[in-house]
Amino acid sequence: MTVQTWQAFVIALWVALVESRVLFGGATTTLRFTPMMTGMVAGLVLGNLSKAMMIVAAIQLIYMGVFSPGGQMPSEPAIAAAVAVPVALLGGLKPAAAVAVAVPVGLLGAYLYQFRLFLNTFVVHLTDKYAEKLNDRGLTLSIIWIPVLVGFALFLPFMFVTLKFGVPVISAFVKSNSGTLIFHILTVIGGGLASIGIALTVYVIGKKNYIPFFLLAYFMTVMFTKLNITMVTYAIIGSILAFIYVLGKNEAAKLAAKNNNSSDDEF
Amino acid sequence: MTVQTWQAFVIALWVALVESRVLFGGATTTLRFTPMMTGMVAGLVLGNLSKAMMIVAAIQLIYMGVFSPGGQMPSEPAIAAAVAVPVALLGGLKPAAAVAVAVPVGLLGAYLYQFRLFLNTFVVHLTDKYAEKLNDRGLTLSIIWIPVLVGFALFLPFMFVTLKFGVPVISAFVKSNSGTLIFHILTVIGGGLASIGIALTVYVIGKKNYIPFFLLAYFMTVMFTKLNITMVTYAIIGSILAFIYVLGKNEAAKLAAKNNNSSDDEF
Amino acid sequence: MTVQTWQAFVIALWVALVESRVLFGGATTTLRFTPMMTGMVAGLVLGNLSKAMMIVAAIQLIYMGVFSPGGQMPSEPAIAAAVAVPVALLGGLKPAAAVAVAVPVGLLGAYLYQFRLFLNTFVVHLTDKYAEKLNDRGLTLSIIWIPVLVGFALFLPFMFVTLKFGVPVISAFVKSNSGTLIFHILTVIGGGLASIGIALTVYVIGKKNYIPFFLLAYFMTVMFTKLNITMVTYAIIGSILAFIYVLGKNEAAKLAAKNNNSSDDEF
Amino acid sequence: MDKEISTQKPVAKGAPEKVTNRDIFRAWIRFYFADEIPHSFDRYIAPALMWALMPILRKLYKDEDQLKAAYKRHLLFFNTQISWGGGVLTGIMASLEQTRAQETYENKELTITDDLIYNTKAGLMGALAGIGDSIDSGTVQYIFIAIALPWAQQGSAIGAIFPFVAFSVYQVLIGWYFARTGFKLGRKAATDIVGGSQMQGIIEGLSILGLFMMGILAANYVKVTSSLQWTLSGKKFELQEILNTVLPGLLPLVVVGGVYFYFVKRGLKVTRALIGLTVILGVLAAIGIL
Amino acid sequence: MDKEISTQKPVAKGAPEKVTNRDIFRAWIRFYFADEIPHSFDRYIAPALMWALMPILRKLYKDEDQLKAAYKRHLLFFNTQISWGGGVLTGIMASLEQTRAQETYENKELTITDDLIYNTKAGLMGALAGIGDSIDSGTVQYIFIAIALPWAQQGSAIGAIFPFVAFSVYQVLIGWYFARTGFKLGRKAATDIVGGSQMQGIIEGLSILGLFMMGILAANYVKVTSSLQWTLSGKKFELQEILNTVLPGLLPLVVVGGVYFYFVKRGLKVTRALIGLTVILGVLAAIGIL
Amino acid sequence: MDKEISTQKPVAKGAPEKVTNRDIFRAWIRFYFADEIPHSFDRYIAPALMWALMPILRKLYKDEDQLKAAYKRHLLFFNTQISWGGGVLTGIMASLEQTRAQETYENKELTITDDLIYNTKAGLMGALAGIGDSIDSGTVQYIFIAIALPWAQQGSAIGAIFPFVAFSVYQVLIGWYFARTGFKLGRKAATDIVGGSQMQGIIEGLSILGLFMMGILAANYVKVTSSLQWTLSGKKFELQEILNTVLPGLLPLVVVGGVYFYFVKRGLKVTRALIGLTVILGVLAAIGIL
Ligand SMILES: OC[C@H]1O[C@H](O)[C@@H](O)[C@@H](O)[C@@H]1O
Ligand SMILES: OC[C@H]1O[C@H](O)[C@@H](O)[C@@H](O)[C@@H]1O
Ligand SMILES: OC[C@H]1O[C@H](O)[C@@H](O)[C@@H](O)[C@@H]1O
Repeated sequence: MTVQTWQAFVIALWVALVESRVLFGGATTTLRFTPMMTGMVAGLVLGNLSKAMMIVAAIQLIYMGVFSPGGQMPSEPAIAAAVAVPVALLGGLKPAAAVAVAVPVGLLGAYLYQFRLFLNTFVVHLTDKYAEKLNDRGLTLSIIWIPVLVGFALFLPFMFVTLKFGVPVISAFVKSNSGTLIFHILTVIGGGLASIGIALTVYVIGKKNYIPFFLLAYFMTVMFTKLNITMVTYAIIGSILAFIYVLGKNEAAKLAAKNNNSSDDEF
Repeated sequence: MTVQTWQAFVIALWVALVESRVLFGGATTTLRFTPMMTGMVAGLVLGNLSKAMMIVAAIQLIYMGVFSPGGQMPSEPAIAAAVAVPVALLGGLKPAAAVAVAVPVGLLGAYLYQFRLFLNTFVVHLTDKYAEKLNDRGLTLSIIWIPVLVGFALFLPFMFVTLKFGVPVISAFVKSNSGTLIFHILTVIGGGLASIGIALTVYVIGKKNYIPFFLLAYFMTVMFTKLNITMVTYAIIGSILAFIYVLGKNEAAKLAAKNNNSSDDEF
Repeated sequence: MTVQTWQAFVIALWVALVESRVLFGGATTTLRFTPMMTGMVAGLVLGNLSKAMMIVAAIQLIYMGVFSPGGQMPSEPAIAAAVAVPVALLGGLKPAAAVAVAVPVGLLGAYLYQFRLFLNTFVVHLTDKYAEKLNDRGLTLSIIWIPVLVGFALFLPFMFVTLKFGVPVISAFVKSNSGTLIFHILTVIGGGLASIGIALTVYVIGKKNYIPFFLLAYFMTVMFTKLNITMVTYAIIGSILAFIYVLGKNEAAKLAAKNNNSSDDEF
Repeated sequence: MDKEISTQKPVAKGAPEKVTNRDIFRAWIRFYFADEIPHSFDRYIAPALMWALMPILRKLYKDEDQLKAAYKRHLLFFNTQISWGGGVLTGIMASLEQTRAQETYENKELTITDDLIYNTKAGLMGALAGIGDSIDSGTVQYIFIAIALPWAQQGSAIGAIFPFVAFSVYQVLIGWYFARTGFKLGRKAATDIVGGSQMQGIIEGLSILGLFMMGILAANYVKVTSSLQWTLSGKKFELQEILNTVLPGLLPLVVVGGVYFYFVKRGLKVTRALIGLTVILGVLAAIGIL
Repeated sequence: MDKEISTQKPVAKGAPEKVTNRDIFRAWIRFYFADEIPHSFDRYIAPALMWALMPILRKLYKDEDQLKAAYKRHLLFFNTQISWGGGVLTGIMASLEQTRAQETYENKELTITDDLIYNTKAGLMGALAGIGDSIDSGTVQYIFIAIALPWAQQGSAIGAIFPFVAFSVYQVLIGWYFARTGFKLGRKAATDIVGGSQMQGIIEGLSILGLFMMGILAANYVKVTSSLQWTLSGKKFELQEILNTVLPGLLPLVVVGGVYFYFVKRGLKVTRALIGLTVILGVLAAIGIL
Repeated sequence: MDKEISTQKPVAKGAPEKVTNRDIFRAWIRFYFADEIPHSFDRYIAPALMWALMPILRKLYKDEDQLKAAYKRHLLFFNTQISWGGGVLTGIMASLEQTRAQETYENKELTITDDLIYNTKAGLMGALAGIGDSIDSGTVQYIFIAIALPWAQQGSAIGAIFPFVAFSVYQVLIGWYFARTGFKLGRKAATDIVGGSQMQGIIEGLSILGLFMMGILAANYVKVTSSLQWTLSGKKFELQEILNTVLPGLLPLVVVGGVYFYFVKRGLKVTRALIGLTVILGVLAAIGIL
């Protein structure tokens, strides 16, 4: 009924690889945003792949659409799955019950990831130094390996301890606390944090005059919720509006130039 | 089964205060646009506050959203309530039946209010005269007190007579005529008159070139009826469109100036 | 159970008149786009007007909205009716069953009509020649009578043979093949061909810069399918957008001119 | 309207007193009180604005002719919504009059001409009415009512008192805020309007928004449908149903458009429009078309 | 109306005769009659327009070479919808030709050049087709049909006759109105087009509207969906369903876009596009993709 | 940002080597690999871009000071989405650096200034992030997942492996395409940006689109609702319900707007915003408002 040491270690290692983003680089996007692969690994390690897949499919459903605009995510699905799948497999929970475990763990995981970004803040000073010295090996060290190490130092022990000793505790905790205030608070925070990444991107785009287009899109989406319009459709509508705006501007300027010339001619 | 003299007088006085708009100034907006306070006063005077509130709540429901853009209102809810609540209280009608009384009375009341505006047309000549003489007391007289008096002269006797002698008549009339042509005609007129205030405001805004924005809003509302979009949402959409239009215009003009300068430089 | 010679001839004549477009000129629009009149004629000829009208009404329902932007139509309803109504009348089919006959015949008819356009391509060389010689009679001949003759040569024998000898064959064929691949292919082609006329018109309008307005309209329609917005409403929305675009452009140019003048004044 | 620029330089009689924030508050409260008391068809609520500004005008113009002119300036046609329009314009008018009084007194060339004052007022009043009506009367008021309605349904007087008090307090407060903002803005705007394009842009933007909101109101508020129906060979037809397949919303728009064009052609003859429309609608309803 | 200042100085072969309203009516009716009789893939309905204008051109150009040139001018590619496009352009063309004939006759410099005439025609024909098709063929026609359908369902011939007559009368009348308006407009436009931006604005606006309406038609009218489906480990997938979660309406747009780009690259080869598309769609349907 | 225009003309040390398509591929793959490994709050993923460009910069700048300056240029704040933003900008940066290196080497006046490089990067990174996030992470990724989910539900590992592999391959490929396009575009753009308005138009258009997509994301992604409810005389009120009758979507917008204005006022202090927002939301949730 408990996770064996080697099992806890292998799963923790996988999570560390994913969350330090070193496993196939950008390919970790899907590894991190979705619980599927992590669930599969947990299943392989714990010797029940098929059941693990069924559990993680249920977890995936609550994370449909989750990703990280501007660096923020409401929850960390990979971590959620790494804990919830073993809990469910060992505790013999139904897929639906695994979801109750996944949600709070995912929310906590999101903070751990943010902490990684915070720690990397210090690493970047090293990068600056190596750049000054044109030390390419040092740059690779500080840009790739130290951040990876930081990621490992953060996620490996945390996940290992959680899996080795926490599984029964979590299982009990979740059962007795679901629906309580603490869960409500975690959910609210998770739902609101996405705003940071979005605000960051708006700020970074930096064209204040064009913020009405942000608002237009926002309220269009709210107004048309019932029509289930897809994101790609919106992207096309946005492109069209952007094009028409710029076109109108350019054509007006050309028209002004033409009028200007022809009125110059009159004199 | 009839209204007593003092009761008729007090209710009529209240209506006169509301409709002459002198009761707390702009606060009469809600007093006039909604039947609630009038219903309450009628209830107090007739000694059955609780029942009166229930009746007037039913009347309020048919007047949700009623107000007076550009001076026109499809109906005068305060007058409707002042008559319908006593009729219902004394006749022991159900709230729903009170509504049948309120509708035609409200329509007639709207004409009475329009007549007030017509009479004030003459008062304003006096104002002109006093302004010419810099007679401030005279101005206050002609701007405040005479119009108030006109309002009283119009609404007090009318309401008094209606309440004192009309209640059984109205009650009978409404019962035997609802659903007939005359009611149909009143409803049609009431539904169409709002157009005058709106057309007036459009005329007063006076930017003919921008009327397409009026039409855009009109047809958007018609197209999106099923989506139940709120008025504040529309106000925001309108602000965004207005901003984008003006922004585009200014940016285009700036672009033209820039192009113009750089082409000037070339020569 | 078969069509008599004179009956086949009269119906074929009617179709030739319609499809050569000579029957009251532009009035053939409705004759060609809708099956109604053709159904009526077939009913008169076959001596069962009333039943024919019922059958053709069912056929009309599947052709609601059909017309020919830029010269393309997914199907030729008049031809469909000319065959399906006799098949149904003589075979004693129900209106619904007549539809199964109409669909494939209409699709084939569309190709016949396209062939007419192809043949007329040669006639126009004659027109060029007569224009060169200022031969007005020749022009009328080559612009009106020869194309009409072409139309007759195409539709009269085809329809006659079909009606005289084809009715039982078609009836049998349709019964045994409906729902098969060949019908599926015909339907797909019919659904896609309308694109040619539309693309042609877009091309002919020839303002590439304004194609985003095409796309805007396209995706608006897709997004708002559920709202059942009418074509006239869209036409108004389109007019408004076009007006606002041109207005904005002109106003911007004027503003630029004004700014330009006032900055000129400063120096 | 910019044709005549009155640059007469009258002799000074006395320096204009300073317009304080208290004066603005007082003017706003006076406007709030008077508002639609003097409502009439030919000037609408112009007298209310004039009466609101009276104390300020007295402080500014010590010369009788100047004062008289100022009084008359604010008796020309005026209509707007109470808190947004009334608030903003009370403030802006006070500000413009103050600058004008100063210029007059100092014998400077007038930058704040009669036309400028009236154009500013006329350029904003309609737009702000469109916005204010939809937001205040159309939304905020009915939110309060919606909240209170259940109390009324249970027979409690609070159902009537709460929306009345809440909405009144709300309007007094935002109107006051708008008046102060208008007063501040007005001072800057005064010079800006003459040459600059910023104020022009604001007026344009507000006009667009105002018209937009009137479109929303027209669609929600004007109710004209045809009740015409007929039966042909046993089949019932309803005209309104047919119209809906062509252009839903056609009839109300025709009515609004008709009244609007009447005003454009004949000027702002509200009484006539009112009577005319009543007769037309009444007749059409009577003969079964509407 | 605009009386004509005919200061005939008959030097040349013969002065152009005046184009009357009767001539316009006749030209319109001739166009209405000919319309799609000479429909062909390379000129479309150009011969119909030419044939419609023939009597007017005869009145205007007494010189043979001029007349020949005029005939040829109107045999270039032309396509439009009958009442809106045909009406307006019959009128405008008559007007432009009249001015040109006058200029030619008076030996003035030509302001109405060949290019101007063709550009006006080409600039409007597509836009007016888009508008006219959606309103006339797409809406008005089907309103009449919807009204009449119940009669047909009851077996009455009136169900067929009414929409036919009503729609025909409607089109003749509005086309006539458009032709007369076009003729009036054209006279003014003639000078305007050369320098002014007003006509330019109108053409631009109509082009936008025309393209907009084609977008509406494309979405309603082109029907291409995938019927591809497959089963993987017991789960059924439908390609169209997946596409709908990404971008509903993708396939029809791809087809329209494909044909459009074909025209852009290869010119207006309609027959080829027709055959090509038939083959492509047929094959895709046969192998189960569409 | 346009303050310093560095037009120093240093002495050449060695000619820049040519940047080949292989170099671009390598830079793109390096970027793809590094991407968010060095993610930090103050520079975000700038080190990843710098590390991606390192080999190219080595080939271009043979002078140590020049190289040092180039390294530093790409360590300034940078954030974008991996395939669209990362692809395009890897390409454009390589192109700009190449031109700059050439100019430096030939002792020409620098048209590709520090500011130009940073402004191009900053002008595009956010916009492309908005677009790329919604299309790749928000749509394409979840299409693959939706396709594979049923397999997972049946207990098959393919349900996990397929979306992982498919999405990774997809991103590598389109990123590569974008990098090459960016490289080509950049070369032309380099001169264009300085004077021309075309590139300006593209940046503006992308910014609008980027902001638009952030609006879509905000509406779909930020979830803040009030759970406040109270009972008055037996009637239950829910604040969120009332808000929905006024302005649905108000709360999430307030939160996004709040964070945005915090950044505007205080600069990009992400950690603080994160902690602050956590505390605020937590407290509001604890006391029952959210
Ligand atoms: O929003 C752009 C970008 O921001 C951060 O770098 C991460 O969250 C990425 O996943 C995201 O694509
Ligand atoms: O529309 C502006 C304004 O017009 C009139 O003065 C009245 O109907 C007011 O209630 C309204 O606010
Ligand atoms: O689209 C314009 C026009 O194109 C062709 O000429 C025919 O299909 C007409 O029916 C149509 O009106």
